[in-house]
Amino acid sequence: MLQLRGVGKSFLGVQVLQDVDLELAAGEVHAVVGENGAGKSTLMKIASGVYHPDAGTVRWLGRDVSFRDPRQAQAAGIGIIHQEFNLLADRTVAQNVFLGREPLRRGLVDTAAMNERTASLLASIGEESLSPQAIVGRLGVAQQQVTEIVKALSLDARMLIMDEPTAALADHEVELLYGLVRRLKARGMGILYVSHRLKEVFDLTDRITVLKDGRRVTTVDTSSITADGLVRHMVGRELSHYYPPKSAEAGQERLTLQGAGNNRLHDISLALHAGQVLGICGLQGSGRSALARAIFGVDAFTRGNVHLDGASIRLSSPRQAIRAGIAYITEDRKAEGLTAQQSVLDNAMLATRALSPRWFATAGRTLKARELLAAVEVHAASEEQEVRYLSGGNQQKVILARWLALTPRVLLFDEPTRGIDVGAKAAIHDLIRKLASEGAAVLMISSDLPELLGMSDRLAVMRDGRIAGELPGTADEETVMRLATGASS
Amino acid sequence: MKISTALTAVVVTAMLFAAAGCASDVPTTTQSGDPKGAGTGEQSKFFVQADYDREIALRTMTAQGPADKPWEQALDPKTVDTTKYKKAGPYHLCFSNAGVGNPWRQVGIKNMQAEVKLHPEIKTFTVADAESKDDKQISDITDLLGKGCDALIVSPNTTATLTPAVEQACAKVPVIVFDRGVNTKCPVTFINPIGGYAFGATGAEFLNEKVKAGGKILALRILPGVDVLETRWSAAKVAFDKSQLNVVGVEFTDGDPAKTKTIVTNYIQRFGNIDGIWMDAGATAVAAAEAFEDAGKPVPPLVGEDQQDFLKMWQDKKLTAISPTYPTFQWRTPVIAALKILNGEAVPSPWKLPQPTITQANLSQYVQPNMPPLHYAMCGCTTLPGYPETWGGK
Amino acid sequence: MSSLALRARKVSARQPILLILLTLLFVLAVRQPEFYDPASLLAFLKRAAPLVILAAGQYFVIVAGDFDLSVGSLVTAEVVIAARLIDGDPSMTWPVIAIMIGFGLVVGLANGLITTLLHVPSFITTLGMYLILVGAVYTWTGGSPRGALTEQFRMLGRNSIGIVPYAVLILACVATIALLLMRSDFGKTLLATGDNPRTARLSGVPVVRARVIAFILSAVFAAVAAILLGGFGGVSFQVGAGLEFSAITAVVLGGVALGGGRGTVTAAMLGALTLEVLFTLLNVLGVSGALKSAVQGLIIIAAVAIGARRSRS
Amino acid sequence: MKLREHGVWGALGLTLIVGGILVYADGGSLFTQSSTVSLLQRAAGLGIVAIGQTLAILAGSLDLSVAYVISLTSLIAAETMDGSSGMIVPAIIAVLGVSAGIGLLNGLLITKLKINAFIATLGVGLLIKGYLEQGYAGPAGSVPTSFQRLGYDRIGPVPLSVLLMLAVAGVAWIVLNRTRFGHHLIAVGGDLDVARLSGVRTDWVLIRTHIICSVCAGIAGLYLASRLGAGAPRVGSEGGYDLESIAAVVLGGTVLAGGRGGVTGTVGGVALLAAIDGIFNQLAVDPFFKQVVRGVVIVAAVAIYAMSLRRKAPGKVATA
Repeated sequence: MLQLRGVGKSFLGVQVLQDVDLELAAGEVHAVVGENGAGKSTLMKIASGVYHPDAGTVRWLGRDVSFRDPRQAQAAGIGIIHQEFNLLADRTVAQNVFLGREPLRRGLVDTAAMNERTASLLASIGEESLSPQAIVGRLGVAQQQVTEIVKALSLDARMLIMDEPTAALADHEVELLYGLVRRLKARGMGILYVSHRLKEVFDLTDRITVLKDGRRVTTVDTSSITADGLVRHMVGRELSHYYPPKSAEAGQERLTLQGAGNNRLHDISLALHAGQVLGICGLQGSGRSALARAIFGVDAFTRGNVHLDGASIRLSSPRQAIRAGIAYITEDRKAEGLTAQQSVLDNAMLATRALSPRWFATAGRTLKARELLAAVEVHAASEEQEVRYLSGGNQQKVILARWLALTPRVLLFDEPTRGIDVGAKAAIHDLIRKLASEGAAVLMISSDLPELLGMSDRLAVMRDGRIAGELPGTADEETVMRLATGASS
Repeated sequence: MKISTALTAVVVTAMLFAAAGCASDVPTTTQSGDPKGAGTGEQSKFFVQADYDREIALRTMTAQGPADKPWEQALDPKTVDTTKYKKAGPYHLCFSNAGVGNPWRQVGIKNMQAEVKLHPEIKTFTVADAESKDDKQISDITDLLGKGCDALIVSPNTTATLTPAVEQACAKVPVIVFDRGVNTKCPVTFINPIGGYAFGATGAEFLNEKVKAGGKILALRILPGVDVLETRWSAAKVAFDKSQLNVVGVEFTDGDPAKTKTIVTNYIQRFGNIDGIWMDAGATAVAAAEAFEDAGKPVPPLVGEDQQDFLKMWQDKKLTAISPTYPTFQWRTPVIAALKILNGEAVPSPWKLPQPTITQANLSQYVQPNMPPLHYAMCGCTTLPGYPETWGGK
Repeated sequence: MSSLALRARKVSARQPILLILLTLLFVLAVRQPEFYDPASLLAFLKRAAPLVILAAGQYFVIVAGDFDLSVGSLVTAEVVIAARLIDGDPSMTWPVIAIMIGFGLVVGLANGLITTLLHVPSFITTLGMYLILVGAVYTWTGGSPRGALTEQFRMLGRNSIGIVPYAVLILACVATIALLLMRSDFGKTLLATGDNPRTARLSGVPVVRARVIAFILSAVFAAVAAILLGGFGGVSFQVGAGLEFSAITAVVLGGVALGGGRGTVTAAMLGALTLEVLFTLLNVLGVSGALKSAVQGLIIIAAVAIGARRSRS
Repeated sequence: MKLREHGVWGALGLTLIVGGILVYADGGSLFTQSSTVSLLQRAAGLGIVAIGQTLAILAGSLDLSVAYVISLTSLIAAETMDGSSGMIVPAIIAVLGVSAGIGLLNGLLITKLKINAFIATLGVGLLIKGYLEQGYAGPAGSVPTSFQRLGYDRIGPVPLSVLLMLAVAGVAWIVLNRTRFGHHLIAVGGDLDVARLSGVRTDWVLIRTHIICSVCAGIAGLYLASRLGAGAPRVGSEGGYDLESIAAVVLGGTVLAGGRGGVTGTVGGVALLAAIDGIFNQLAVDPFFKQVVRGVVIVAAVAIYAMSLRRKAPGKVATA
């Protein structure tokens, strides 16, 4: 039903997709796999009308199409389930499903018809147990996902794009999703299934397209390939990037966790050593960020022990963690890393000021902040410029400068180079290594596996809120992927 | 950026034009040749010549009744027969009050409550407070009518808007209205002092006498639209228009001392000096006088009222002043009238109470340092039970 | 000259309120040169001082992302309390002033704690506080102010040292404190809190404490304004009426964004000054008092519309 | 969220029981016909305004201009009628037209000029206030007796005005629950982006909401004109209809941030405020003390709602 031929797309001169072909048949579940940055999401956005391809054609139901926007694609029958749901928490399932297109009867919304049609859509995918009148905010994530899917179905979607649909689901919910996908398939729906989890890919899909560096590596029948074979297709990219040399030896234990846990993490035992970078890998939803947040006291550990430089500590707020010498560079810069309307200098000095507030600005501290900004090589028109006008890489450097001012003993990096251009990436890598070599213990989380391998002295792999295993920094991608996806078990 | 600059430019230009445009207008307002009526504006639409004439006449009449009890006196009384309301006690008296939102009404309600205590035959006295809301007072009256009141006293919040509710009440019980009136003849009697015209005229005439011809007068009013206050101003306007005085401004103060002071200061600044202050209520008299003190100028002749703070200042600083009053003792009269009506005795209708004026001559007998600053001297309350503590004195 | 013009343009680009204020002052200079006599200028500042102080207080709350609707009634309550407690006794003047500041502190603390810990929107918290204060103070005094303020107390709002009114000196002190606070680390963390509370918390800012302090500052500044207003005009129940909206208007006029994180305390105070100059000008131009609110409405809509366009472009 | 939907009615019941006992102990009766009627009549005016305000708040907005719209429309009504029954219909049309125009202005300022609703409606309110103070010294116009019946007639113990309020509430309920516009309104208040992505024309929804809110204030103006027999330039602001209507809405469980709540709660909130009023009236409690109680009730109610909301922590849509 959907045919992409020779699709290419570039942003600001960077070729993100090149000459990609993809076919989806009715009743087919087609996996799209590849590492971060392989071009999966761009491809999905082209299919769903968010982007126009620079080259190539999109054929839908036998006709060349060029969608103006996602709504047009929707109207044509292409539904997409984003990772972030577009739902109103306080409204019912039916109200959400029909938002913007409520059925009318004599000029009034026909609630009965709306509920009935929602119910029959739910029934058609075997989800009779979900009431159309349930309030979405009180549903579990899986049921919210069902609501999104029904919303797409109500638009008469004939194909569905599912972007990491299991990322937020608990194990038992994943089983439910399996059933649902199979029923959709049985109805003749075509599904593009984007996932990191190889188990799902093998369980659910008919064909697999592997992307790497913006190109299609291969498209294979799922039955004709093994997990090992697939991983080999996905990885093996040349290290196009130079990483700083790793640390020769581990220093003393800085931060140790023993059997630590909370509602999302279970029995975490880890040690961070001075002078070393510990890479944390795992799929989205595996508990990577939750680990960093727990250490930093945001959603604190409720079980187990934490020792810092040998002393037992209990951190229940970020402020306490910062006082203890821990710094946390968050994953979502905009929402949690920046005060966007404040100046570069103010952002760089925020933690210093928060921790030891002074009445009068001392020249020394300002000078230090300036030096740090210079040291991390922030490029801004002036230190008074509002930080929101800086590029992603420079923003990240400003945040780094903020923490460096406190000379932290432990640094937690959560996706430090996401959305940052290549040049700035290298600079940040160098900085991380330099900090480690100066005696800090670094924990680094990244979805970019080559980056993590290039940077880490040791690796801990997480799955389902637990440590699935520890590996040396010299581990190869296949080993890591197997551990993270559970393909080896 | 461009749009904002343009918008700012538009606003700024508009302001400049406003300034330039007005530059040619101002002389016509401040220096127009005809001194009469120039500064006082149009006559209030509340002004009724016949009422004005009557009040001016009443000022010189002698009241009938006990001289030491002005709240029982009446001017030029025409009585009405009330035998049809005669009823045996004990009585349930009801009162729909407009509100207690200012010191005058505070003193008043205490007077009334104390008066009730003097009469054991009043078994129940129910008060509904409308919090200065017309709408609530209308409901309050409906509510009170359901409580088996033997007579209803109403102090209306505004004249026009309370009329329908009062008419409704007249059909059921004898109604006594006081202070502000209503536009209906149905109440048994309407009690108030001579009125706003007399108040306003007394002050204006005093200024005419004390200020030299051509002197600059500033008139301060609380707020527009309240009949009691409108009549005061309209009578003063009549007096000023006949005089050689130059009314340079009429301003509303909202009864706010700080605002009053600002206004007076502005006028002193604008006109060099002001030779007399007229005001329609005394709440802001002290503030107006202070504005002159703060500007380092002598306080000119001014009109106040019977609040203690002003009387004290008058005495201490030896001001040239006069205090027409709108006596709070009128709050005693409705209770007395209600009992008379229920007793079948004839009552004056309308019941015009005297309206004494405090002058230099009788000032000393009204200054009571033990009372709160905003206590009204003309309360007729000094012999009532609970005085002075109930009124906040010591 | 051209560099001066450039500088002026830069300043006005950053603080358009200054441009509006200068324009108004220019018009005033044309229409009433006497305004610039030192004495009358100081008298003007004396009258403007309370609103400027209130605007500075309100600024702390707004920049942290909240509202304080209770300041008007707090001013009334403070003045009435002062009169009743002092009751004409000169020896009580200074203790009562201390009590007023303390009372402001308590009210601000209550506003802050209810808003932050009980998660009540500040609009509702301070609206409730507004009703409570007005009602309580009327109940306490039996509906009419009692007692009297002393000359010593009133001096602060009325009199001068030489030609400089005390009120102007107090304004200078308060403005200095406000400026220092906003230049201090506390001020910067307050801005960060209003801008993005999550970032602020993750960077170690004690967010709850910062917001509570903002409410306390607003209330204590209101207490200071009450001292000046009580001194200037004496006791009355009208003294604080409507001041909360005037203060918010002034702050917004100064280009401070509702929602927090944007704008300076200087601009907020200039906003208050502009409002007062505007009223003076309207008076000079002979515009009737009734139209003042209409002009106020127009100005505030225009100022915010311009601000909204700027931040989008 | 049972508490949020029904809490206010429970509180109302409790207030009436406790109040009834107190009044009875005081030797009176809370539920006599006359006091019930006057209680209901008082509630009607505020109720109509608060219903309009509910829509504005549900849509994530707010209207501070309603008090002045009420004053203005009471004058328009009374002056257009000028005592003649024949002019009732033109007067009603004029009132609805003018109030709709003001609502349109509010809506345009908020959506097109991107002015914060608080500032936009405060500014528009001040404009109207200036016009009123400039143009009117006191009550003006007069309403024919036939129109006064709206303010005074009743069917049994139920005043016509309460029926009018219930009718407005009913219409608002239907609009919210049974029209596309209503669904879109709640979506806009709940999450502007979700609404937009689902194809809702958010600006237009907000504009229409403000028109309805203003028209409700206009209807309240008509009612007050009939009650007062004239138009009054300060009836809205003296009655405190702006802040009080917002208080009634939040008391009824509608969240100030929008997207959650409804008109039934608001009717309950208005009834609760009226009940407190009525009880204190019967007990002849100092009106000032009543203010204190009101302030405490409003803050406490919102605090309790907020607490129950956090304890149950519903209303989160997951993100991966």
